[in-house]
Amino acid sequence: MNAVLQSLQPPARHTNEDEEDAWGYGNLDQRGGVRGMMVPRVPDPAAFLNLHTDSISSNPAAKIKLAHGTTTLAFRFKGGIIVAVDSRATAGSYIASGTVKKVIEINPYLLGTMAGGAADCQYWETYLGMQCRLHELRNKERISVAAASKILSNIVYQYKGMGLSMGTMICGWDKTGPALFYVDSDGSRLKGDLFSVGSGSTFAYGVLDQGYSYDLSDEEAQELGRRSIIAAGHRDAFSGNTCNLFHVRENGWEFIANYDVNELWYEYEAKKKAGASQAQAQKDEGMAVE
Amino acid sequence: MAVQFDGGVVIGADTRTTTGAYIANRVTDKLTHIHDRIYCCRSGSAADTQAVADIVHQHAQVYTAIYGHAPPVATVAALFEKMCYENKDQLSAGIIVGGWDPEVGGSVYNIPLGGGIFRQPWAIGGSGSTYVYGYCDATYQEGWNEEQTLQFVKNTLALAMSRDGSSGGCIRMCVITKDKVERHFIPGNELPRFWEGKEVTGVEAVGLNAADMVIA
Amino acid sequence: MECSFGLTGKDFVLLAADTSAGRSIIQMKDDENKIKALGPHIAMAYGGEAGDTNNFADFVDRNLRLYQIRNHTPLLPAAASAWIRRSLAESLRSRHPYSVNLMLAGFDITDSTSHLYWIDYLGTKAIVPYAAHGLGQYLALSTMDKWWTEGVDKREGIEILKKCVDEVGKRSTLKFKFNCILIDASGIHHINLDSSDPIAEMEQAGKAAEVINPNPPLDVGITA
Amino acid sequence: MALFDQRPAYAHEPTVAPIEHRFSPYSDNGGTILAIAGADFAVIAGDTRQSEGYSIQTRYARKVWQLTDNATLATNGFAADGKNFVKRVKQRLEWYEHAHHKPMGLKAIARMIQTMLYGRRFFPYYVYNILGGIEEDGTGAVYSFDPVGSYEREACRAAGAAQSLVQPFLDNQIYFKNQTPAPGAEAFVPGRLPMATVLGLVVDSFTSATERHIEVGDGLEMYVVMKEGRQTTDLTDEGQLPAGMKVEELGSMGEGRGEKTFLVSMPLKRD
Amino acid sequence: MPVEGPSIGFDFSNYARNQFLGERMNGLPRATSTGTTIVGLKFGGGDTGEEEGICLGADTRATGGPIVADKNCEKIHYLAPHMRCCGAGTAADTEFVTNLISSNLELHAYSQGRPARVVTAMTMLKQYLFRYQGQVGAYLVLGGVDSTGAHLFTIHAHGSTDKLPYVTMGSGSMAAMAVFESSFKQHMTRKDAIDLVARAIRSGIFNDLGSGSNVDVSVITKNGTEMMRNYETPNERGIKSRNYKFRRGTTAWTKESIRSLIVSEEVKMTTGAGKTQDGVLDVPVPIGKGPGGEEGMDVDA
Amino acid sequence: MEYNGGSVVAMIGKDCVAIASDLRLGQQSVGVAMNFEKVFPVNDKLYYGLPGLATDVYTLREQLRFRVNMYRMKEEREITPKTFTHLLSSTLYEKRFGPYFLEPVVAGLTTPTELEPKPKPFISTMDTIGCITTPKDFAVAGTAQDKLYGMAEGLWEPDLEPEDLFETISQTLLNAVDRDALSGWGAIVHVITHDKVITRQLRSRMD
Repeated sequence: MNAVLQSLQPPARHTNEDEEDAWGYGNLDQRGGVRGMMVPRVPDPAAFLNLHTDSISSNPAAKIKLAHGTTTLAFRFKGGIIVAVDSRATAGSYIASGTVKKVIEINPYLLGTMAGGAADCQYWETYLGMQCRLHELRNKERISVAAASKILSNIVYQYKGMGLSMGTMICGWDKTGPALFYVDSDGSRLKGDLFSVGSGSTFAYGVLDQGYSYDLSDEEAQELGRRSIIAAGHRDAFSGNTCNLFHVRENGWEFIANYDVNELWYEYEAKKKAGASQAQAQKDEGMAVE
Repeated sequence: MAVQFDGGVVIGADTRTTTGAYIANRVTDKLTHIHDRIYCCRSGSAADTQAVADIVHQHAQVYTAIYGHAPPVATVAALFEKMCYENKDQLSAGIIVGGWDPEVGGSVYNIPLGGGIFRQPWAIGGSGSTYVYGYCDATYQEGWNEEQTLQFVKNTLALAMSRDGSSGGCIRMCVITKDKVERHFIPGNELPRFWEGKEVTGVEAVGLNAADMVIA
Repeated sequence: MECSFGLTGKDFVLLAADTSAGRSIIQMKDDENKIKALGPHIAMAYGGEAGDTNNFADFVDRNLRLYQIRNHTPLLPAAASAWIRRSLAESLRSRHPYSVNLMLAGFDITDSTSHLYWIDYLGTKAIVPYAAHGLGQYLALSTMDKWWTEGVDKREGIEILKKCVDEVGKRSTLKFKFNCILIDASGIHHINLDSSDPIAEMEQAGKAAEVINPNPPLDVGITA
Repeated sequence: MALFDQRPAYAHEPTVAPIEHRFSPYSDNGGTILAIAGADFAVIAGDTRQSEGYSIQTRYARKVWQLTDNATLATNGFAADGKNFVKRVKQRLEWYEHAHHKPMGLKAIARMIQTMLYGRRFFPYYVYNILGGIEEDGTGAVYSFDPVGSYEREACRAAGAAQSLVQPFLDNQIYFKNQTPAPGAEAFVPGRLPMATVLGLVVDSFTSATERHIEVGDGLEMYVVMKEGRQTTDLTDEGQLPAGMKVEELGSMGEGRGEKTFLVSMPLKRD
Repeated sequence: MPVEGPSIGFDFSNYARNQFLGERMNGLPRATSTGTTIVGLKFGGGDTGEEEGICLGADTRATGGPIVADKNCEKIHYLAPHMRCCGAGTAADTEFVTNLISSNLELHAYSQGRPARVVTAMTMLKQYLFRYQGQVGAYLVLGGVDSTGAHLFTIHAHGSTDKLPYVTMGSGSMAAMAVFESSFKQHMTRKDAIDLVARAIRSGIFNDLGSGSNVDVSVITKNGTEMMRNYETPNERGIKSRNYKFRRGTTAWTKESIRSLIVSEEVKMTTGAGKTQDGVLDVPVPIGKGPGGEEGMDVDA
Repeated sequence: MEYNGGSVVAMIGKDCVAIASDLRLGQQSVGVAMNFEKVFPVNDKLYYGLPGLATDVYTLREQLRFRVNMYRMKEEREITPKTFTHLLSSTLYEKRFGPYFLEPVVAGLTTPTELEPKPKPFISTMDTIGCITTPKDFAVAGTAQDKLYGMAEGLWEPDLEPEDLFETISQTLLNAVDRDALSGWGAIVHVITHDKVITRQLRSRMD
């Protein structure tokens, strides 16, 4: 009897699961906001996520392995901003990809870099691009880098403790000139001149710090960014493959090139060797004159 | 389980050995020979109980060689207890010793997990035993003969096997008296059956008649 | 967190180690020497578990001295490295293993080559032209990768070392001071990294900059 | 009598963490998938074994699904999540076609899969997806996804249990990694291999994986998506396919531009 | 406790260290295990006139996790001329345990002046395994024929044993037992026994992922032991569809050193010891920067 | 195993064998040295590789050197590949309950005897506690093990001449370690034939 009665009831409202992709494009609702994402019905969703994925800690036993490991860097100098990244993604010790695009082109004036969870960065920075466009439509002017980075920071801060993992640099040129912000999933947002993020960042700093000055020429700055990524790609097991180099100028960003980390490494080694033998020859010559 | 009666003991056990859910052996002989008129029933870790039984078996033979006669059941039981108690942290063994000796006649000793020794007119052990304590308490009576004791053991084991997943298979029993050691084997399809509900059996009542239930 | 560096050049080896000593969050001392001379041309920089470090260093020191007494010749760097590695690997299997990371630097006067060995508490040994332990490994290995070349001379070597020290100072929340030595054919010398020209200063100081040989050759020659 | 239960911890027994009974909605069903993009075609392949632990649940479980005329999706990981996910993707594609009166393009499907996967960021589908097909410009394309939606376009990709066995082989044979061309010869250019070569490589990848990975085997299904205008005979003619293949042309899914999808299947070892 | 600990044997010196390393790294390395199907049955005897004997069978796959470590390993181990033992569990343990017991059985045979009995082997194995409390991960099927007839045992790693007319063990034991339970008959002929064993192993090979490749069978009767290695090979790899030979010169290399070896020597009789002889060439053996690295080769040059 | 990284592969060819290793020594993610060889000679025609924990590489190598020299002195002949494999296996099993973190690979040619004048190629590998496997095609071990299995299973074919074997083993190793974060940083290959040992350092990825 109950079964009969039930069948006469109007259909129940969509449950959470059914709703998840019942709306329009993406996961945006009709007001354009971000709709709630599906969360498992467990007392502690973050612990659940941590148990099954390696998104927060590197939990080697986790079944679901997400892409990890990175070296990204960006610095401000008189000619704008240099953005350089590697292209390796690892799951455990397995190199899942050597062709990851870790610079996300938010719009022609804004770049975001990718470290931490690849999906988190890709998804939210794409979303940020939509927000920036909406800002332009509403205000008839481009969004400032500060405001854009703040939007991103606010979004991920809402999810703090849920297991997002993101370390990104938002780089762009606005009315104030070149601007560079570091935003991460803890909710940090730092304005600065020089950042490096990811597992190989310490190695990148080792070259970057010793060669950095605000007054570098464009060529010098690009070379510094490139050399730092090569250094990190060389030493850090979880960085490498190729280096993508971008230069942000007043009229927007420019993609300089994609370099094979390995080829460049051999090139630098050859140069070093040539330089050393030349120096040696000079020294020997000097001595001979004495 | 083991039950003493006038003139001897009846020991019995199911025949199932499991590793997890898998039945490693469905016709195990858990009634282990220790000496001519002394047997034990093993429960717990198969490896541990086999090893302990082997060692006690050796001691019993040495005893016979030295003293020129078979060891009393009490002595063998004490040996078991010593082994189980002194190595309680490393062993998982519950043992029931049953046998006949000229001094006492039939006797049953229970050595539970971790040691201790208890002489009892009847003893049950192993994972299935908890299901049938009530049955034993309600049914057992002193003064049974061999036939009645045998029936009691058979019924008890069948009841335990039907309730406990870790017990099952067939029933092995052994009657030990002054004159004989007589083995009985009940295949799985000839076990005594009790109430199972007509939904299961398709008939109102099966197998067991009331007379079997009341032994006396 | 500790930090040490080692670097070889054409005719010398450099070792530098930080000088902090502390317990939990407190720095108890900022001038602790963590480099030990083990012979006329051999020295090691060490770090790790408090207590284990000095103990192990003494253990090595005494044994190398014993070798020298017995054999009238100091252990050469390659042999010393093998012995030290083995001691660590064996201790690792004992109840109380030494938890010491070290870098062994030496100048082999028999064939005029400089040697640097990177050894960790497990007994892992790497034969390397330059190396670092602790923070330096993460921050300054790339610095050395970039500026070090085959056959650098003493001045260039020190310049690279200064870059490394600078980098650690820049990126670490801790403040480090460094102790530095240079080993060449003439022995072990102190280096003042704060000086504008440490090599000139060293040469000027002459004997004064020399690290006193802990195991001087004993006069046990044949008495006439 | 229970054997081996509640054994006392022995002195030398390695310390085992206590087993915690937590909500675990995931299981790993083994298997491997791979996809390779050609100049004007794409091959999406998967084995058909579904297993859990040491047992085979079925010797025939599909891992590759035709979505539209120009898109085919391979899923791997937890089979239940995979099935459910494919169902939802197909549903969204149908809605799209109703709304826009044309099938969704490959690029758009890829982005949609990202948003759908990311919608479950905090309760992920345990599914590795590879999407293959023909792009709107007529080129063959492969998109690979991680379980929470990060994706990129590639020329080839393997995923699943034997991913680490197959992927380096593809790097070597598809991207010509670590191969120096003969002196004077042209440099290797990836993405120009003929279809017969690609299918041969797919077959050898799977037979190799079957040899060395216990969760791979039973059967191989290769979906070949070809650009409109390419002849059926390109695939079915003598010498185009390794021996022992069964070819079946799949019907059109809707109002496409005339891309064709073929199912090429063969048995794999069953041990 | 009368069971004594080992006085000689294993060296535990790395144990504490490895526990520590295991915590710091991603767990301890996995030993090769034989996720295996091994079976045995007793045939003949009774009134059939067929000779009584034991038939053992095993698959040939060894695994390390989900990877096949060996496609054709041998799991039927030799114990004595009239005894064989199939091993499942940790591969190294089954190998070394059976080797050790095999030696002890031979010594036992010498000291007793007669071939050792199967129960003796069983007792040796169970006592050894019990001593290590399951830490030595050998799960065995022991079969043999001695003066008292044909015997078949299973021995678990913890030291428990069972004596049965037909047995299976390993990860494929369920699949194989299903075959035995449905088709085993007492007093089978030798041929039927081999067929049934092979069928049981095949059932393990095809239905259990831990088992695979080929079928090994061994038959023991009092007239001798026959080992049928790769009795069936139902899983041969087919021919690859492409050829993967590379053009010579495909791989770029930076340094090369060639060490020539002395292939043949000519011995010349000389008259005076130590005298330089004409026609004898001193060919220097290359040493130094060879493969041995800076510490030189292990060869006494 | 994953602490220092590193991989070894060996292959059988026509009357020859090859053994190759990467050269990386790492401390987890950080590369420390790019000259860390893991393949060592026992004698002219017998080599073995020890991928795994670097401290154990040294320790076991020292121990084996001692044992092989003892064998040589006692027996007054060179150890054969098979005997060496068993020596290695029992050395590992001695530490059954505290194993060395190594998975050795052995490759060699048997010294020709009068009974068997043709040198026969031999390879073997074992797990950390000495379970021997003697394949007829190839043997792999180390952090890139599964990648090497995939490569070798795809590329290897029987009866390769020394130069072809060099290409096959090199391509196997290079492409496998390129997908492994913890192996790489240079590679070295030894091809052992009856009259020479060719050793080549490969130009491999350095990231």
